[in-house]
Amino acid sequence: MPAFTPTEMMTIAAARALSNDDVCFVGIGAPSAACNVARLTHAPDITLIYESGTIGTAPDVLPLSIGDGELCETAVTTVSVPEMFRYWLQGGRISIGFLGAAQLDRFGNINTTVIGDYRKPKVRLPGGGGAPEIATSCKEIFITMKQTTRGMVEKIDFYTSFGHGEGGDHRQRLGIATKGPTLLITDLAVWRPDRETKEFTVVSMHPGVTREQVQETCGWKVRFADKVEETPPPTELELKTLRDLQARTEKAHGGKKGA
Amino acid sequence: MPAFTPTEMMTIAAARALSNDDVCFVGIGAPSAACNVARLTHAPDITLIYESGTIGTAPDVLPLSIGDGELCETAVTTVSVPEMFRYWLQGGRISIGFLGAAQLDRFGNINTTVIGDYRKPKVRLPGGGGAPEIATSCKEIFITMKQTTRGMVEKIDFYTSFGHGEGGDHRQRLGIATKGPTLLITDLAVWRPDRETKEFTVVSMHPGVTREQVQETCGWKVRFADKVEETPPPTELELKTLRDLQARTEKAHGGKKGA
Amino acid sequence: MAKFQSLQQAVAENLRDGDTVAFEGFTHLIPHAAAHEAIRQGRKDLTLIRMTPDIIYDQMIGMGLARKVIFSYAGNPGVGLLRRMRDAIENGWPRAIETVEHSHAAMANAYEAGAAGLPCAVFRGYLGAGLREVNPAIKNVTCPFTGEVLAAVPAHRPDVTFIHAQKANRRGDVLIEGIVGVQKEAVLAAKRAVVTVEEIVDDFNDMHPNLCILPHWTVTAIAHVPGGAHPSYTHGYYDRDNAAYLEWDKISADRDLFTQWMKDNVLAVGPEAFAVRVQGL
Amino acid sequence: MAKFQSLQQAVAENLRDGDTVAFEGFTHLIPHAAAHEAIRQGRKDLTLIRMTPDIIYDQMIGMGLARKVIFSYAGNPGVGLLRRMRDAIENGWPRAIETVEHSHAAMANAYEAGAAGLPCAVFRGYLGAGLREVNPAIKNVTCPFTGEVLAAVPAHRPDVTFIHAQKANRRGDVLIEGIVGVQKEAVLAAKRAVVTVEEIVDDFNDMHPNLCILPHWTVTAIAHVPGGAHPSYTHGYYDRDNAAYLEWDKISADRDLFTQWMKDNVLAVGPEAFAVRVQGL
Repeated sequence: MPAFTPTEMMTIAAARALSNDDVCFVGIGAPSAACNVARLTHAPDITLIYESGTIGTAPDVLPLSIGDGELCETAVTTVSVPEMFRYWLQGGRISIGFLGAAQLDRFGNINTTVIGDYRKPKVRLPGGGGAPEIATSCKEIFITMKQTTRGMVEKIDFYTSFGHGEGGDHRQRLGIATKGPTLLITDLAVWRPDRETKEFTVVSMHPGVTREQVQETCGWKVRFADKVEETPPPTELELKTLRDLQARTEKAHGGKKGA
Repeated sequence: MPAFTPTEMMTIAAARALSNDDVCFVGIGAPSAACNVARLTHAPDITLIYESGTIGTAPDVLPLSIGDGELCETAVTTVSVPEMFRYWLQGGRISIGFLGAAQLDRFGNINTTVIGDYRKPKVRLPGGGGAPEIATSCKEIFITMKQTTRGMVEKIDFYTSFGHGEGGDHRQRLGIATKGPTLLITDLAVWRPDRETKEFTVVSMHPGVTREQVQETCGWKVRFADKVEETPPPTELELKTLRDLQARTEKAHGGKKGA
Repeated sequence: MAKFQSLQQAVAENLRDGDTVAFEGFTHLIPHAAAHEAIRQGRKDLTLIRMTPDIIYDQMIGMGLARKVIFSYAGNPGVGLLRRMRDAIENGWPRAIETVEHSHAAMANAYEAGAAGLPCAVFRGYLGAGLREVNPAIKNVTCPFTGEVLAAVPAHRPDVTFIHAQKANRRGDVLIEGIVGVQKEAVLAAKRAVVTVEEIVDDFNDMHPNLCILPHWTVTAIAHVPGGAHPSYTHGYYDRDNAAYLEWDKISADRDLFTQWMKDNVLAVGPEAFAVRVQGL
Repeated sequence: MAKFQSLQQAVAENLRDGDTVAFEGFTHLIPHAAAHEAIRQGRKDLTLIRMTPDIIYDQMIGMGLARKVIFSYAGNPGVGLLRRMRDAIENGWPRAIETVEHSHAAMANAYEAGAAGLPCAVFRGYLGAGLREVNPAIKNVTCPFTGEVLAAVPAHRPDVTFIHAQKANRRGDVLIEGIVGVQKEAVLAAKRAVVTVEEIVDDFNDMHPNLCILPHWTVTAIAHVPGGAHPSYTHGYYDRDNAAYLEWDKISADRDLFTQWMKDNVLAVGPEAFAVRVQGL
């Protein structure tokens, strides 16, 4: 098996979770890489949507922002942002919303707003953007992030977007009809919510990863499934596709510079 | 002065009421003829909007329907019908809404819905279409129709669109901020609402028309202004413009026929 | 995912007795061929939604397919009244129909709300209008910031929407150009959507990025029916057959004449008849 | 009716101290030149509206123009945080600012409602979201048909909106192409609208009928500023200057470095500088 980094494994494991029929609302960063690797490998017909209004886009390089020109140039159509949020997201047309997180708790609630108190923040983060409604309008939510005790915490400082709240049937109690977070992919493991409690549970660990590593890099007491699988390592094709994509991206964005 | 028909006088008098800066929401029939005569004579830059979504249209012939192809081909832009009603009409961008009427009362209330009882109509008319909101969203409303006792009635059978209601400040009492009907042009006269009562009052009669003729063809007791002017007759240019437009229209619509 | 089918198959699989259905088109791109196929298949008890029910709904009502009509302007555009619809409303022939009447603004907003996944549309409308008293589906909501009382109507959510469009590509994406009307909203608001097109092309490459395109995964079925909008028109393909609209005024004026005309021009023919009808337009 | 003016005149006549103003652009077509002109003219106590306040709002806040910011995502796109905005929020430098935070959906709907002349936007949003507790401008309305509780936010009604677009024609109609964002809504929602354009052409004849065009009577002023979106991009004219976004992360990290950079690159130059900046992009 070829050598690979934990981040590569994370991106490729996330890509594998996507299928040809998915209509995917893509966040920037790791989600974008995973969605495009899926498109360039096993899911050529997957529909990728970025909140800038580009529907069915197929960029040759990873966008630096959700509104890069190439997203529009390769899209089936580009609509206004109000239409994107009204007809396409709120309209229930998105099967999977793919989010990253600054802070995450065991129930898939995400904070990208503030560290510390909202009124007197220790760190003011960018904020939610589209996440509050992505988290409730998409049929299901995938989350991907690198494990750190600062990122995966017992209690998040702010509910930027709602996952399973306090767990169990909290979503239904709030009248939310969609599934919410159904998958968490980190650089160490694949997690799925427990059917009852909705707490994220490790169902697969990446090759060579130990339970201790998973626990050391997570701020809450980790629950492991009765049977924890080993994530199949990246194939040559998956790895080459991801690395070529990143090389093209490097080249494209490193490139031109204004006078 | 050239010979002209009462209908020609009506259309031309209506055209004169429009200015270069107007943004006009155009109904089919007499309003459409008047608006295009204005555009082809003294108001070349007038913006004509048809509810089919065509903005700033300049048809060479009068459309048979509000959605004729030429309206789109000559428009500055063509938008969706929801956008037309949300951004352009409800958004308060229209200066003048130009309506015709099957039944009209002295306060500019219009019925194009039913003759007789709504549940058991003697005659089921086409209905309001855009009129209910045109009547309240446009800054002001012009009405044009031929005088008949069947058309201009003491009491209309149905309030398809609201004019001045029972008169006076009825619009303000309903929270309607726009002016409502400010002008009525018939084949015999020009009418304006009384400042206080808002009852339509004859301010000008077309050449050769008598007060008796105006009263005989109107279902309510006609009020005349203290000083009633004579409408200036059509000029050669106005008449030629209208007749050429109608000739072109005849030719175009009479023309092709499917197999 | 869009299926390419014959119009017969597409109607048979997607339109059921008792359905709430929209055949939309705003003067332009009216799906006449699809409506005629529905008539041939003899669907019953339909609730018909349309801003401007014109000839096609006059025909469907006259042939007894409709139980209820939700509309905002029932006229033969540029000509006059809809005589079959009037006969049903005034005399119950061939059957009585229920009508739910709105303004254009309400209908357009109701489609928009349906496309947006909302339960109702909120707009400034019906101020002083008589429809408020006769249509119980018109209610109010109050703005929580200004206290202004706004109109609310239920969102349109057709079981199936039929439209006619210029082009589909091989993947099933659909392009609508010119007067686009409410068709995009009517499709996105519906559970199922059937599109007849003038032409099927390989791809939509090199098209302007901001055109009105329905991605293939928003469309249920596509049928290739050249001329399928006749006597309405298709921008870029053929003009409106104004003479046919004028003729309809006479045909629809008499029950027997109407019945015979429908036999000869709808029941006895198929979708392929439309390509011939637009020759010379 | 659109007036053709220099950017100096357009800003001087249309932006006043204390105004509520939107400089919109969704990654694409961000009106940098107009924002720099506002900074040069030293406007004060502005309420800044924007879905994605990025470098331009970081610069305006850092230069002390802003009293309040209404936003939904405050980041340097693809790079990280907005350090000047953070410094104002966390340390009140150069002055404290008030923030009103929404989601993208709320902001987009608020512009749409403003364009539609409504007092508020109604949508399905903020379910379980923390912003509900910290933003009193988020309220509810109940659907009168289903009883569903929906979110409501006040419509955006800027005193003036600034956007950058590809083209204007001699009459003053404006064309926006590519990622059109919320610019049309931001213009139609505003009392006044100022547009900088790459190019002025004779007319828009032979353009597709369904493009995003603002008629001249919806625009207050047009200024010809080639490169006016730099370091953002203009579809069809020049690419995004990604290096400049990365550099900004360093420049904005230090108050003195920031102040010097603004002196050299904004205060000391004029709109004509932008044409040079996009050479080679």
